[in-house]
Amino acid sequence: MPVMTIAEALREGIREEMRRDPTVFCLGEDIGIPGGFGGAFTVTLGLSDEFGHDRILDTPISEIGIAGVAIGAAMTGMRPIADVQYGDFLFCMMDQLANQAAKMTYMSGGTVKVPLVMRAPVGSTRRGSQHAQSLEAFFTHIPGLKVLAPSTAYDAKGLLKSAIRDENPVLIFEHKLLYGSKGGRSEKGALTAVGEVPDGDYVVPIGKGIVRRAGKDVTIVGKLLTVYRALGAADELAQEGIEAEVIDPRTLIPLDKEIILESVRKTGRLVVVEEDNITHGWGAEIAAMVAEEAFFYLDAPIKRVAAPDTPPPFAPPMEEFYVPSVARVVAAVKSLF
Amino acid sequence: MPVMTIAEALREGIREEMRRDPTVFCLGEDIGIPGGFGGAFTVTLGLSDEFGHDRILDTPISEIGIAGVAIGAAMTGMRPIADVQYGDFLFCMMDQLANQAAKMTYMSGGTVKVPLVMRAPVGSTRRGSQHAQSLEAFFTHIPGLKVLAPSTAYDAKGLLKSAIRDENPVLIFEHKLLYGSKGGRSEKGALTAVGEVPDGDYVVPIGKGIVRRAGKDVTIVGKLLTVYRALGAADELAQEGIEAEVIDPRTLIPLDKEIILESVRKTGRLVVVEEDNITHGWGAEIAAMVAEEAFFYLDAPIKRVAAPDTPPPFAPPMEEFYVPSVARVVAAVKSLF
Amino acid sequence: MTVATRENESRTDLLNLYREMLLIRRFEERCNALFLQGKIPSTLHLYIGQEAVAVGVCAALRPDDYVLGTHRPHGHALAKGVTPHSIMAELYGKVTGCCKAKGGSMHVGDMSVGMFPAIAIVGANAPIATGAALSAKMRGSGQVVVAFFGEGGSNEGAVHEAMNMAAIWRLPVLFVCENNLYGASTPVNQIVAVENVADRAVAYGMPGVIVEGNDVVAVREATRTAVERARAGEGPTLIECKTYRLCGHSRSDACNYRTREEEAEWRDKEPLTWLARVLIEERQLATPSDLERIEAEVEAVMLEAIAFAEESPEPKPEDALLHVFWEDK
Amino acid sequence: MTVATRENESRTDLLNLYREMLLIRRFEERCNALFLQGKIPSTLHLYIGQEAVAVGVCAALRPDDYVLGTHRPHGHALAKGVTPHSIMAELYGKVTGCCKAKGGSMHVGDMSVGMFPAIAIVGANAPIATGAALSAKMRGSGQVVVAFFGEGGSNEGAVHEAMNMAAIWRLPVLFVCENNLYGASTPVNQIVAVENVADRAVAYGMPGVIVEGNDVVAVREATRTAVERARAGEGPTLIECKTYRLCGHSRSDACNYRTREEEAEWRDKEPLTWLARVLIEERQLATPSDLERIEAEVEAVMLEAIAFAEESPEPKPEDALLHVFWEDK
Ligand SMILES: Cc1ncc(C[n+]2csc(CCOP(=O)(O)OP(=O)(O)O)c2C)c(N)n1
Ligand SMILES: Cc1ncc(C[n+]2csc(CCOP(=O)(O)OP(=O)(O)O)c2C)c(N)n1
Ligand SMILES: [Mg+2]
Ligand SMILES: [Mg+2]
Repeated sequence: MPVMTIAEALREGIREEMRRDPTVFCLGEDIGIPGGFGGAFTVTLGLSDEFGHDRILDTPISEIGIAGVAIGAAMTGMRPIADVQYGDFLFCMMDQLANQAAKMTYMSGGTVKVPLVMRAPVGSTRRGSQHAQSLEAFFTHIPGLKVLAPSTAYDAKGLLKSAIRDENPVLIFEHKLLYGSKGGRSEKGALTAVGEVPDGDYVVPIGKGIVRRAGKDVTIVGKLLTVYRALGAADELAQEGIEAEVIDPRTLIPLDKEIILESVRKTGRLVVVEEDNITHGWGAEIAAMVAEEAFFYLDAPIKRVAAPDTPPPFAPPMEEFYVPSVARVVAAVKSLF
Repeated sequence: MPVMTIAEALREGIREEMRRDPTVFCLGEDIGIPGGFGGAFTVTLGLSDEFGHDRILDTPISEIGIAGVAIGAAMTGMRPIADVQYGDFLFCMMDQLANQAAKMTYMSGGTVKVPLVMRAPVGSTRRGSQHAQSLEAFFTHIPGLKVLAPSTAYDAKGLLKSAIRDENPVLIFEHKLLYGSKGGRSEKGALTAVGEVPDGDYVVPIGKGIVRRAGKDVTIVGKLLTVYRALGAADELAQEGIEAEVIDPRTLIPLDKEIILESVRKTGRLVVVEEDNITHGWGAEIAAMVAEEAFFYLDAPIKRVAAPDTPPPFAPPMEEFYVPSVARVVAAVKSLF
Repeated sequence: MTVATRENESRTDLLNLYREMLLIRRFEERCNALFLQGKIPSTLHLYIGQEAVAVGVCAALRPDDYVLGTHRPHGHALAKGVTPHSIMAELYGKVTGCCKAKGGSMHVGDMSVGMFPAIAIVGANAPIATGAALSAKMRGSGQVVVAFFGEGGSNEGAVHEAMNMAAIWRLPVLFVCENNLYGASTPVNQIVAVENVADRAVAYGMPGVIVEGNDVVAVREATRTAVERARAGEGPTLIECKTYRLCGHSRSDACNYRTREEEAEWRDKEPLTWLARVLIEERQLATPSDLERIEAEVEAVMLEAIAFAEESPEPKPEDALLHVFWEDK
Repeated sequence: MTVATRENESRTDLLNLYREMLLIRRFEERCNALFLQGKIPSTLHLYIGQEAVAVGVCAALRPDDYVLGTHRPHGHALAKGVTPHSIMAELYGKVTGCCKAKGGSMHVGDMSVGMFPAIAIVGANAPIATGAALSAKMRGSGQVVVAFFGEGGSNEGAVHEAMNMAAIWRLPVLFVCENNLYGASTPVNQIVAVENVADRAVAYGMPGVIVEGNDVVAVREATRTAVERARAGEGPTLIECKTYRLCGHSRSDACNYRTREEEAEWRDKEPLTWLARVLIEERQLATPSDLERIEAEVEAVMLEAIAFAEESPEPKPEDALLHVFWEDK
């Protein structure tokens, strides 16, 4: 089976869907300019050669416009895949996403649909506060949006395809350090999250999590980059005789609650790891959900390992302090025993 | 002591601060037009008579601009009080609030300050999905912002004064049904949240919650409208012999964790009530915090009573279903015994 | 006051336009009364005085063209062909409403007749309209899209981004600015530094047209020209219609921010009076009794729509949970 | 190519301008080299080729006037008087940096010399500039504010809202559009349908001025006129400087979206060569050795700045927790 990076897997997914369905198209800044970048992280590189500039549509720097155009196109028969260069810019289009895209089906009494995909890179990568945020928790709190967070190449292609075929607005968060983007667009400190990706069509269903490592002593839930931090921690913990189960929900909304609850019922302990700021972050919901639905199975407090409540700092020592490390996950788990 | 509505108390607070400090001014849509409304909920009504139109500044319909102008003015020696007509429009200025106002002090290494106040009405009041949301959880997740939620006239004036004097961006959420706005601007279904408000200067410190009713059997945490729902539930529960303690944090960021933890350590049971959508809502953090920090005191699962995960619906029967009722709070509490 | 109304419109045509405008007028007056009686739970932004804009614009459109309305959308929806019954039922909060009681006054629409669910965030409909126009172009459908917004809304960043994108891609979209001199209580000269909103078209290299917005025929003419351009692939047009809201901004607004004299002036040239004068006095195509007959017909429709709304069932409380996603039926 | 440079500038004046531009040029070249050596952890958007804009604009300002930069802010910051030492230390991520290593390349600034922390969200600085100008007017300080943005940024809604507000309130703010023909890889003619960004000034009733952006004296002249207007209470001006980025958009950009011929053309008229030609050939105010002396001086400053940055301490990891709020010292 071919081995691909996440950037390549996403590109393949887009390519196959665009071949399959003439209503699918891409729009965004710098995504298809000849001699350009293929988006900030090379995902659409080369696609305009096959599909032309009408279907790989370069836009002005106008985030409200990009989102609005995607919505209008989606409501009238097209399936746009829009892209922001950095997730942080989603705030520029927040009204379109939160008040328009997410509510249109509802406000219309279910008479219209908005099948659009919005892709957004997240994660702290030495660019300072405005190009580094993990924004998942802002969007998982908006009813009407589906929110995906693939952490492997296989899932990236499979979930993207599900998203494109979904009849609702779907937001996909992608982590900059996991893309495996190459050349001038590669990232310092990136993981090589390459993986086997079948040729041709397959989907990963929206709403199904996955156990990345089985264990019986503690449940660690991570997403995107922190799945790898959790796996690293599980390795270390195993040395000390603690068998951690690592769960990657993959889909944040709708959430596969059962896979988490089932694990916690078994392990009695929960640590949630994420790169968001801790307070009111995504992990708060996982903790609250378990504190309500599996309370009597818990043997210890629920721990969250996350970024502190600060904007992302620039300098490497501070950034490394900010983004949860394997060591912090290990320490959090050990504090429960 | 004079008895005032929240709208009146806010107006008094603004008036006194503007008299005290010439750098304080107000800006927003329709706030000072002669013969106009004094903002969507009458808070600034009449103030332009005393302070003129330079200090009660009517703006174009330009939310990005309003927020940006407030930031620029705050960074250069002024203390703006900006206003959106409905909290929902905060999404239009989200970049300015989340990426600029909240991060400026941090990104500059603590060399600049942004002493601005942004006031935003929330709550569902028969206007449909785009004029009804409770947006607290979006803003409590942004490091660098302080977030207030006064539920009484006394707190409204006292917290507003603290906010105006604070050196950081402060967002104040106000509930439409609590304003007590009069005349053509009154709201159907509004509570008469009038209360005693001392004449002249006093402040309510940012970061201090309050016990609205003491009890020993269960802790109910509410904010804004749901403080009253919680109090209503406590009355009913008392009839059945359950003594509920009702806590109103008043300040959402920074949160008075101790007042909540102390109560839960005593009661062993926690119900959080809010008008936000439940999933990833504000209540999730309260639950997660307690599940971590007071886990061993808990005798029962933590319950959240909130709006379901839908946009606010329009028709009254659906809206009443959406906004948490006294009955739902009572049922949630009883399920813990 | 120049009467731009052309000389060659037929009696039937003009009477039809009159009827459509009257339908909106009477609908809005009814709404207001029903609101005051407490029958309509919603807030209301009425369209009284601006009927010539919606009717004139929509009269130049095909049924499959798209319209995007504002927070003041009843007129846009009626003119585009949404039934008074389904709008009235929506305002009443009944399940037979065009949005199944989920939307309310500010979100009425019906995609089956080309009316998007109206958008109450000022300016936010403009980029969505641009997207629909992009889609029309990509699908080769020949459809044209209209985004209505007020002179107040023209200051929103969303409108700027939308107009620029429409212009660079030469999309079939019309930006129709209803300049009614006020945004809520705020007079236009306090919030726009230029004489006409249409002057802003220059910034995008698109035509900017100013129309006597209370003259339904003039509005239709200007729209036809822009529609032809759009369908020919020549791109967007910004049309500014000068008009006036004869009612309050929203429920129970006493309009103390404007003078009674100004109101009286505009009442003199309001769209129905204007067209009635053309029909009866200037061109002698109709008699007062023709108009009375139309009045009676419209009245009958109103009574039916209200009866329909009153008799329709309320939604069940838990219907609130439906329609969050497309598959939640 | 018309040399708009006036005839009456003194030798000292022109040599100062040359020196300031050279400082930016050499600073940016050093940054690039240090980045490639892995000494600078940040991403970088360099200003090479556009120096005449920042220097020309800032030369027309008072020390207490304000400047708001973009994602490409080193030039703006240096021209406004932020020290090369403190910027270099910031890029290195050292505590002596102008933002104490919290900001990085895209946020350099120093309010004590009137340079706002730069803003990397394209267009977002414009409304903040308008706010600073409102404040200047309210405080009666006589200060003027400059917002820089690119031709790409001119399509952001934030810029539209900001220009409109500045115009209606006649605020002392200059909107300086650096039209370097590309926004990242995207050519201007794909994203703006009009010839000049300055044409958009019409939409706000403010003057729109087009300047040869590589001619530092011309830029200063245009700025002076706008500053006078602003200080006199006559309101904002939109100044479009036609220029070219001779480097890549950000770190390691091979610029394959533009031709080598186009680059060569612009290299011919780049700001330093241009001013050197005026100084040496046209007006014979200086000799090559004068310029070499300046070169040496600037080189010395660079070495100092780099040494300062290298020797400065790194922040402690937990310093990340400081400065979230003003009181967190
Ligand atoms: C983004 C946004 N800001 C503010 C409002 C509140 N609001 C509703 S209507 C209105 C005035 C709109 O004026 P204009 O665009 O001229 O339209 P008109 O009401 O005159 O038809 C305002 C401020 C809103 N709905 N959306
Ligand atoms: C709101 C926003 N959108 C996109 C970006 C990504 N981005 C950074 S620079 C840039 C190009 C800017 O072009 P222009 O405004 O012409 O300035 P230039 O880079 O040419 O100086 C883009 C798209 C951003 N930083 N902010
Ligand atoms: Mg108006
Ligand atoms: Mg550019």
